Amino acid sequence: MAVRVRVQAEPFDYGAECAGFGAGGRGVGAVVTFLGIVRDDSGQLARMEIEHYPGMTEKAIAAIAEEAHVRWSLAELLVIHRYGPLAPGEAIMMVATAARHRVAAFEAAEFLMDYLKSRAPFWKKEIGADGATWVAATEEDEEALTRW
Amino acid sequence: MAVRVRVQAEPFDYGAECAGFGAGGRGVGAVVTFLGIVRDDSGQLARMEIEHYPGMTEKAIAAIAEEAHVRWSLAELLVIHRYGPLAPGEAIMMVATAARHRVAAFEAAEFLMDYLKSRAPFWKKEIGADGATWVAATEEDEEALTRW
Amino acid sequence: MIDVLYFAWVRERIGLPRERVDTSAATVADLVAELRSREDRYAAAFADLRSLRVALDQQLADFSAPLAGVREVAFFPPMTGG
Amino acid sequence: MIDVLYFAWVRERIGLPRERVDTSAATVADLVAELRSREDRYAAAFADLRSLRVALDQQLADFSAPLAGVREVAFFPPMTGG
Repeated sequence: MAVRVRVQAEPFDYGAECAGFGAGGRGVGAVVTFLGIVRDDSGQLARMEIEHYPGMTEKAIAAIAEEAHVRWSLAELLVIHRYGPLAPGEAIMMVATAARHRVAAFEAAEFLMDYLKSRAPFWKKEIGADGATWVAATEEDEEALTRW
Repeated sequence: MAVRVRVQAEPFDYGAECAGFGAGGRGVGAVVTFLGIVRDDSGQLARMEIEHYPGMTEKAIAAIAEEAHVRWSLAELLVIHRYGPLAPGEAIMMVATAARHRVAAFEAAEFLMDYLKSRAPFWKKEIGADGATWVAATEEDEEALTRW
Repeated sequence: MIDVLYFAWVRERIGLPRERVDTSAATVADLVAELRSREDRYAAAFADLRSLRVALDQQLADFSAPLAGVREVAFFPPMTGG
Repeated sequence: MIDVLYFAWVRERIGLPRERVDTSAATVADLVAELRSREDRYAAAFADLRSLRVALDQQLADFSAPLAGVREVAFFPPMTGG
């Protein structure tokens, strides 16, 4: 119950996942939730396709989640990440953390995001009017890990 | 619409506020939401009472929100803060930010929290079995502001 | 005449949330000195200025700030929002 | 025999998602050298190892890692989750 990880093609309901998250524990003072959305910078994006590595994906996310759970003494932790075709404006993924204090809840959520970005086996392809392009990893994403 | 601030005695629905937050803008890639909950560390807390300064509260939060809105180019920003009596486990307040990238959404939410903590005129009183105590501000809360 | 407001334990020590004060104090510090000399409960509330904050017309200010033109002064402990 | 998996543009360049490879390569780097020498599409996919990552039995690894006991090797570009 405390740590939940879901890798799925189906949409998820961010509002419903946020409702009641972290509730029930009297020691929970802070909940942080993050939602990643398909952005269309050019106005030309038809869709995004997310490829992943079934089997490794679940293991990699579970390991990252377990590290955050222990390191920030989280009361509850949720990661949902989708794969397959996604339209602009659709939800790609979310994380949620519940902790005693706000600093722990924020740090754990940012840690999860930084690691999911560069260490979970997902690859994004943007399909637009001019064809398809694989989204490149950035040096900033790799550098973000040095913070932890 | 882009910046909304609510100061109220009534409960709010975190899940409902999160649902659809940041939607509609094609340039929004990241939403961060924070929920503050009445924590009962001792197991003795009967209730928390939040006093505020009507008039100044709204002005102070609006100024903090406007600074975050401009500094992180937020597409949408919401602050809700309650006052009056609250039971353990009840929601005290929330912030939500929508931005192009995750770093901006996280930083803006943390900035809002740090400033609301020390610069918005709220005072918390804990009523327990042994009587009532005003929650003291901490040096860490003041130091958190130096980050910005 | 100036409106003076008290919040949290300042309000509890003084025993009222607001009052109108007839004063010619030039600064917040002068006003505090006047209030302190009134009664023990004021002296107790204003014993340690480092544990107090002040707002002038709903804006945070320093104790050295002038009162000219100010209609509302509020005294309270450090804030604990969020 | 070892299962070799390809993802994202590595999969597209090589033209298949997975294959079984009969190899006695001692390390990942040795296996890459074997694959490169097969055909142009492999040479193209493995042209620049700095732009590739490798996982052994679903754990990230280095190109110098030994293959002894490994059942599944995966090659892919740097990940872009989140």
